[in-house]
Amino acid sequence: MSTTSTTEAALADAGRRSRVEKLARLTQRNGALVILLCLIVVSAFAFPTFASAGNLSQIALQAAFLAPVALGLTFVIFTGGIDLSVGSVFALGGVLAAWASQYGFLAALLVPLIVCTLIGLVQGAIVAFTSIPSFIVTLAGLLFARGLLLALTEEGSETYKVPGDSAFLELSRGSFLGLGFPVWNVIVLFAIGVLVLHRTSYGSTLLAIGGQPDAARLMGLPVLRSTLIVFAVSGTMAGLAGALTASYTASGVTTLGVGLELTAIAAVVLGGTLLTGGAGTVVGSLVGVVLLQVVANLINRMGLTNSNWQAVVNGAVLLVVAVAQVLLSRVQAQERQRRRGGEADAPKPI
Amino acid sequence: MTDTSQQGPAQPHEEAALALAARGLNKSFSGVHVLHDVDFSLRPGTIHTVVGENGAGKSTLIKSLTGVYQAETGCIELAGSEVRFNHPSQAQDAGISTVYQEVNLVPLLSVARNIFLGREPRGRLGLIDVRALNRKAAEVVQDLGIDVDVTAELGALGLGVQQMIALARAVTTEARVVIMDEPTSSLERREVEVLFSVARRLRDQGVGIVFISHRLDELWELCDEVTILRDGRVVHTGPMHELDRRSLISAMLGRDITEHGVTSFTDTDVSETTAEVVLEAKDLSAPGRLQSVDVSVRAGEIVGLAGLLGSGRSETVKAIYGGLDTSSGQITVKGGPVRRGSVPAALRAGIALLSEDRKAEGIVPELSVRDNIILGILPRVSNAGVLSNRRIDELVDRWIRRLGIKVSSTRQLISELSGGNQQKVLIARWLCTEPSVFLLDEPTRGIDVGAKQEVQALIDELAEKGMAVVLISSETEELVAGSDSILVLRDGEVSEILTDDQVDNSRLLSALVDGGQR
Amino acid sequence: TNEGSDPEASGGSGGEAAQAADSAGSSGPTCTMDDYGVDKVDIKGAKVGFSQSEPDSASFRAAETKSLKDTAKDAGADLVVTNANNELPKQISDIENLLSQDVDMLVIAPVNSDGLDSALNAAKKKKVPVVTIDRKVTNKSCDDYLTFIGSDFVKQGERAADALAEATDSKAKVAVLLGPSGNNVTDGRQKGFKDQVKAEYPDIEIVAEQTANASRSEGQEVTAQLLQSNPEIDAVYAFNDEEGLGAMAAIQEAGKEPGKDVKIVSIDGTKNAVDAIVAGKYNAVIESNPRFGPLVFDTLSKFYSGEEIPEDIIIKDGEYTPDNAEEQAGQAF
Amino acid sequence: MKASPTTASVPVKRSMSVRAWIANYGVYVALALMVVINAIITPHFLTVANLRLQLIQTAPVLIVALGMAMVIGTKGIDLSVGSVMALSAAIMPLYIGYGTVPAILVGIAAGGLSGLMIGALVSYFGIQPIVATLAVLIGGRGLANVIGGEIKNLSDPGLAVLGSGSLLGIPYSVLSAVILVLVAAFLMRRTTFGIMVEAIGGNKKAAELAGIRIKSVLVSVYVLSGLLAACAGVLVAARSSASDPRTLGLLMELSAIAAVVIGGTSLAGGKVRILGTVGGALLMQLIVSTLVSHNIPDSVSQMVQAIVIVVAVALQVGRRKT
Ligand SMILES: Nc1ncnc2c1ncn2[C@@H]1O[C@H](COP(=O)(O)OP(=O)(O)OP(=O)(O)O)[C@@H](O)[C@H]1O
Ligand SMILES: Nc1ncnc2c1ncn2[C@@H]1O[C@H](COP(=O)(O)OP(=O)(O)OP(=O)(O)O)[C@@H](O)[C@H]1O
Ligand SMILES: [Mg+2]
Ligand SMILES: [Mg+2]
Repeated sequence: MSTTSTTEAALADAGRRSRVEKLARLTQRNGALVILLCLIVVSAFAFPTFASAGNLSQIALQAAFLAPVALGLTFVIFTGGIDLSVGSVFALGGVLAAWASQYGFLAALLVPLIVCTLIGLVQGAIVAFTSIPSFIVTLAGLLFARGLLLALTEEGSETYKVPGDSAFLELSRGSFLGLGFPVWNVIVLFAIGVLVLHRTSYGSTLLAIGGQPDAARLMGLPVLRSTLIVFAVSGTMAGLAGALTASYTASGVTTLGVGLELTAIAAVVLGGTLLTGGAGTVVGSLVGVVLLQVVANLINRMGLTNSNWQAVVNGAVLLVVAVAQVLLSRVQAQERQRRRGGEADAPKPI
Repeated sequence: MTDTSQQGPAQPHEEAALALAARGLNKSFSGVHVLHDVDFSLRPGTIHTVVGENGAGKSTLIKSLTGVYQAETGCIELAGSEVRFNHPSQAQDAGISTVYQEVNLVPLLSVARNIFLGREPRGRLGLIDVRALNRKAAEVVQDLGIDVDVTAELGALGLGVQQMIALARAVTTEARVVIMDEPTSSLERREVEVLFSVARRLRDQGVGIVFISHRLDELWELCDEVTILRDGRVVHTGPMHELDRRSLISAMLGRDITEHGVTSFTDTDVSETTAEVVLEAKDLSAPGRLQSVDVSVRAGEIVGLAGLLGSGRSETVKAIYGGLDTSSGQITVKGGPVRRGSVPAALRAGIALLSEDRKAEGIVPELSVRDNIILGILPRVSNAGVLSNRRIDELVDRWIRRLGIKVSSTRQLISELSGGNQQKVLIARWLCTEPSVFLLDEPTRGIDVGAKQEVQALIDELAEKGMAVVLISSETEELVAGSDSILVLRDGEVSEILTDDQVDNSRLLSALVDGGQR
Repeated sequence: TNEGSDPEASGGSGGEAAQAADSAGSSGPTCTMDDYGVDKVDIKGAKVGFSQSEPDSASFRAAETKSLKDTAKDAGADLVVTNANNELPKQISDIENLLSQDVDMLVIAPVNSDGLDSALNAAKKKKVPVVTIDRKVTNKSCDDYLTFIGSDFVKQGERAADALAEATDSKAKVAVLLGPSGNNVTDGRQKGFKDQVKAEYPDIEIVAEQTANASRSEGQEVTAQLLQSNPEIDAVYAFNDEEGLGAMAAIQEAGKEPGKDVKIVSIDGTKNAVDAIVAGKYNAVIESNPRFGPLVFDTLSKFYSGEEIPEDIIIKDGEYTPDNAEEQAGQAF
Repeated sequence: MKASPTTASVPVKRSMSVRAWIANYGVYVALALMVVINAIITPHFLTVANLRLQLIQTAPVLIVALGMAMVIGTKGIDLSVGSVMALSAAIMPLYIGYGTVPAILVGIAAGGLSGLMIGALVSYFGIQPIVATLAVLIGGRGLANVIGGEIKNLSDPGLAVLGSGSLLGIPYSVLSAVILVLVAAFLMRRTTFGIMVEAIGGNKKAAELAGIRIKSVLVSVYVLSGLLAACAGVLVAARSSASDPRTLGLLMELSAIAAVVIGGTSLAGGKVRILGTVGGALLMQLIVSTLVSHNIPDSVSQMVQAIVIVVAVALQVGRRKT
C-alpha cells in the first residue's frame, strides 16, 4: 500500500537529508539563538569590555526583569491570545511590593503576586466566558491597572520606599553560586515552563486551544479553566517581575512599564513563537529577551546615544529576524518537498 | 415506514439497558427549528445508524447528545440515568466518545499527542511519559492498520489519515457509547474496512455505536438499527434489515425516486475520439508529490482519477489548476497554453476546481451564500470594480434554483447551511465561471443520496454539453459509472489507464490493488 | 515613552547669567572631599559619565545635553553620554555600564527621584562622585551622592501662580493642565501652583485639572473640551510650554483670543512659547533652566579644590513676561 | 435536478433574536445612551460648538480606524498607525517650502510607502501582520524623531486653513472624515475589493483558490491603512499648527482598534463594518470628553475607560455561545 511505501521512502531519505536543509532547519528553529551567538562573538571582538564578567552579568540581570513577563506572555500567546496589560501590571506589582515592604518580606512578595494574579484571573475570566477578544480585554486591563496604580499613589505622586533594612532588598541583590537571585529565578521559572509545555497535558491543551479552539472544545479539553489559568499566570509573572524591580530599585516607581508589553511581545516573537498561537517554544522567549538586552547594550557601546536611533535599530532587528525565520523555513520546506513523503521528518511537533 | 418511532415494543432487554436514550429533543438556531421532538434509543452492543438528507439534523442531534449544543427541551439518559451535558468534556467523561463530522483535531500537534490529548500516560511526578505516549500511540495506530509516524505533525497528513486518527482517539477512551458522524466520507475502501472491523469489535464488547454515513451501502453492511430523520423529525426507527434501499431512500426524502442502478450517471459513453481535446496536461511534476503525470480530456469526456489515499489525485488536479507548485509540465486548454502555478491564469483559461476539503479550501464562512457564489467571477459581475447587483442577483438566483440549494435567503451565511447545501453552493460558484474544464475532487463527499444523484446527473449533463470533466471519487462505483476513462495513480505517477470497456469495477479494483502492492 | 517631554525643563533666563546659582536656593548642610570620602581627580583629562534620562527630542533635554557636552569640551574632560530613554531599569544599567568603563565622575539626570539606590551604591563603592541634575533623588546627599543641581519645581509652580495673578489681576477661573501622571515634576509644579493660589489669591478659582501628557496636541484636545464644558474659564496654567501652546491653539479654535480672553501661563522657556508672548498671545513663561554644564563643572572643580559644596544648588530660573520677552527672546531654547 | 428544491422545510423568515439585534446595533444604542446621559449631566453639552468639537476630535481616530477596519477584515492588524502619523507629520515640514499641497502629498505618500513595505512583508514574505507592524511601530517613531527632531511650528497658511478652516460651517477635518467614510463604505459594500478583503479574512485558502490575488489585495489594504493614517497625521499636525513626532499619534493604534472592535468588526477577520466603526470612534470620543468635562482624575478616568470598553464590546459580541 502506498502509505507504507511513503514512509519507507521517507525513512530512506532521512539519512540523505541535505546539509543545507539541516542547517536551515537548525537556524530557523533557533534563529534568535544563532543571531544572538553571532552577535556575542562579534561584539566580544569588537568591544574588549563587552565580554567582561561585569558586563555579561549586567546583561543577565537586566534580562532577568523582563524574562518572567515574557514567559507569562509566551503561554498566553500559545493559546492564540495576547496580554497587553503586562506593562501596567508590572508597574502595579512594583508599587504594591514597595508599599507592602513596610509589613515585612512576605507581605512585600505576596501582596503584588496576589493582586496581580487576581487581575490576570479577572481578565482570563472575561476572555474565557465571553467572546471578547483578549486583545480588547487586556487593552482594558492595561488602562485599568495603570488607573489603579495612580489611584493607589495619589495620582502617581507618592513613591513608596522599601525600608533600607528590609530583607526584601536581598531578593534582587543577593546571589548564589555567583549568579544573582533574579537570574536564578529566571532559570527556575523557565525550567518549569519547559516542563509544563512538554510534559503536562496542560501544555498541549494550551497549544490545542491556540491551534484549533473548536477542536479543543470538542475533544473535551478544559478550555475555560486553561484560559483562566494562563492569564492568571501571566498576571503573576508580571507582578513578580514588578516586585523584583521594586526590590532592585528599593522603591515603587509609578512610571515604570510603559510600553513594556511591546518589548515583551517582541522578545516572544524573536524567540520564534507564532503570535497566532498553537506552536512555539519557551526557551526561545528567553533567547529573545537576552537578544534585546544585548542589542541595547551594543547600541550604548557604539555611542548611539540618540534613543531614536535605538528605536530604529530595534525595529529593524525585529524585522530582520522575522524575515530570516521565514526565509529559512522556506528553504527547509523546499528541501523537504524535494523528497517524497518528507512530512515524516518535518520538525518534530510537540 | 410510518411516522412513529417504535418505542419500546418487543425487544425484551431494551428497558433494562439502553446505552443512550433521548426523548423529545427540540433544538433551533436563531429561529430555525432544526430538531422536532426527536426520540432516539441506542442499545448496547448494536450499531445504530441515523440517516437523512443533508440538513435533516443528524449532526445537530449528535451535538445535542454530546453537550456541544443544549437542546431546548427534552431529556437524555445514559445507561438509564438522566444526564445533562453542558460541555463536550462532560459527555466524554461520562463515557461517550465522538468523532465529529469535520475532523476536529489539532493540526500543529503530533499524531500521538492528538490521540491522547487530555489523558496522556503519566510517569514520575505526574509528568507525561513521552516515550510511553508515543509507544502506545504507535500500537493504536498500527492496530487500525495505518502506517504513520506518530511523532509527525497531524496537519501534514491527508484528510483520510486524519479521519483515522480521530477514530483512534475515539476508540482508545474505552467508552460505552461511540458516535461517528460520517467517518467514512474521506476514506478509501480499505480504511473503511478497517473502520468496520473496529466498529464490530467494539459492538461485540457491548459498546453502543451511532454511525452516520451518506454511503448507503455501508449501512446494510454494518448497522443493526436505523433511525431516519426528515426535516428534523424522526420518521422511522427500527432494525436495519427490515428496510430495503428503496424504502429507506423514500423515507429519507419523503418521496420516491427512481434509481438507475447505483448512481444516476447515464451510460452514454460519449468518448468519441473525434471530439476536440480540451485539456491537455503533460509531464506534470511536483517534487515529492507528482512525477510526470499526463492528463488529457476531450470535450464531453469524463476522465476519472483513481488511486489510494495519498496517491496524488488531489495533487494532480491542483497542479492543473495552479494551486500547487510544480517543477515542470505544460498545460493547454483548447490548444492555448496556460501559465503554470497561477490560479487566476487557470481560471481565465476556463478551468475550475471543486476542492475536496470544503471547510478548509472551499467556503468562506463569514460571507453570505450570494458572495460565496460570485467569488470566482468577481470581474464578471462588476464594472471597474463596482459590483452590479442586477447581474449578481440574476446569476445567484438562477444557480440556486437550478441546483435546488436550500437557503432562507441569498444573504444567509454559508456557514449556516448543511454540508450538502454548502457543497452545492460551491458547485454553483464554479459553474458560474462557465468553465470548459471542470476538475471535481470528491464532488459527492458528504452529501445525501438525493443531492448526490442530482450532482451526478448534473455532471453528466455538463459533460454532454461539451464540458471536459475530471472526476475524483473514493467510491469506485461512482467513478466507474461516471467515467469514460480512468487514470489510476500510484505514488504520484500514472500506473494504469483504463479506457472504454476496461472501465469496470473489477478491473479498477485489481488495478488499485496491484498499485497498492507494487 | 509617552511622557517624553517631561520637563523638568527648563528654562530660561538663559545664557551666561543662568550659570550662576540662585544663591537663595543653595542651602542646607555642605560637603567636602573628606566628608564624601573620594580622592582628588584633575578635571582636565578626566572621564565624566553623563546618564541622560530622556530622549533628546525634547528641547529641554537637547539643551541640557548640549550644555554639558560643550562645557566638558571647554574643561578638557571626556564626556561619555548614555540615554535611558525614560526607563528606570535602563538608567541603572547605563550607570553600571559607565562605571564599568571607569569614569572618574558621574553626572546623572535621574529618570525618577526614587529607585537609583543600587546604581548610586555601585558608584559609592567605586568612589566615583555623583552629581545629580534637574531632578533630586531621595537618597542621602554627601553619602549616596554629592549634590543636587537643578530647579525647584515647587517654586516654579509658585512663580507661575504669581505670574498668572499678575496677568489676571488676581481674579480668574483657571484650567490646570497637568503633566504625565506619576512624574514628580508634575507633582511639584502642581503643588506649588495650588498652594500659592490658595495662600495668596482667593479670587483665583481652579475649575479643572486634567492631564495633557506634556504634549501639544493633547493640550489642545483637552483645553478644547474644557472650554466647551466650562465656558467661564479665562486662564490656563500649563505644566509645560507644549501643553500651553496646545491650549493656545484650542482657545483660538474656540473663537477666543489667547492672551486676552483666556490668559496662558506655563513653565519651560522654549522659543515657541516666548515668541507667542512677543506676539501677544501668551502671558508668561516661567523658565526651567537646562544649561547645567557650567554650573556642574564649576561645582566639581570647587569640590576638588576642597571647597564646601552645599546639598542643593538651585539654578537660577528666569521668567518671560510681555515686558521682557522681546529682549530676552534670544535666551529661549 | 429539478426535483427537490421546494421540499425545503427551512422557514424562509428568520426572526432576529434580541442578542443578534444588539450585536448589530449595540454600538448605536450605546452611543445614543451616551448622548442622552451627557445631555442630562454635562453642562453645555448640547451646544452646536460642543457637538462640532466632538466631531473634530473624532476625525483623526475615525480616519485611522477606517484603514484599521479593512486590515482587521483580512485577519490582520496594523499597530504601526500611530508611528505612521508621526512619520508623515515629521516629513511634511521638510517640503513645506514647495507649497502646502506638495508637502501634504509627500507626507501622505510616506504613509503609503510604509504601508507598501508592511504589505510586502506580510504578503510576499508571510510575516505575521502583528510582527511587521510592531516593528514599524517601534522603529517608525524613532525614525520620525530622527527626521523631525524637536517639535516644529507649522506656520503655513494653507495648513492653517486645513486645520481650522471650514466649508459651509463644516470643518475640513470633519469633511475629510465624512468623505473617507463614504469612500470606505462604498469600497467595502459595493465593490469587488470589499468582497475580496472579507474573503481573505474569512478563508484565505479558499479565496486563493477562487482566483483572488491575495498578495495584491493585502498590499492594497496595508497601503490604504498607511495612507489613511498619514492623512490623520497631517490633519492633527495642521490643527495644532505643529509637527511633534514625539507625541503625535501616540497610542493611536489602541484607540483605533478599540473603535473598530466596539463597532462590531470581529478581530477574527472576515467582516468589515464601516458604519459601526464610525459609531465606535464617536463612542470612544464621547467617553473621553465626558470624563474631561467632569474633571475626573486620571486614575479614575483610565479605570472607567477600561470598564466602558469591555462593556461596549461585550454588548457587541455577547456571551460565548455554547
Ligand atoms: N450553528 C448553526 N447555526 C445555524 N443553523 C445551523 C447551525 N448548525 C446547523 N444549522 C442548520 O441546522 C440544520 C441541520 O444541520 P445538520 O448539520 O444537523 O444537518 P445534517 O443532517 O448533519 O446534514 P449533513 O448530512 O449535510 O451533514 C441545517 O439546516 C443547518 O443549516
Ligand atoms: N497514510 C498516509 N501516510 C502519510 N502521508 C499520507 C498518507 N495519506 C496521505 N498522505 C499525504 O497526504 C497528502 C494528501 O493526500 P491525499 O489523501 O489528499 O491524496 P490524494 O491522492 O488526493 O487522495 P484523496 O483521494 O484522499 O484526496 C499527500 O501529500 C500524502 O503524502
Ligand atoms: Mg452532518
Ligand atoms: Mg485528495
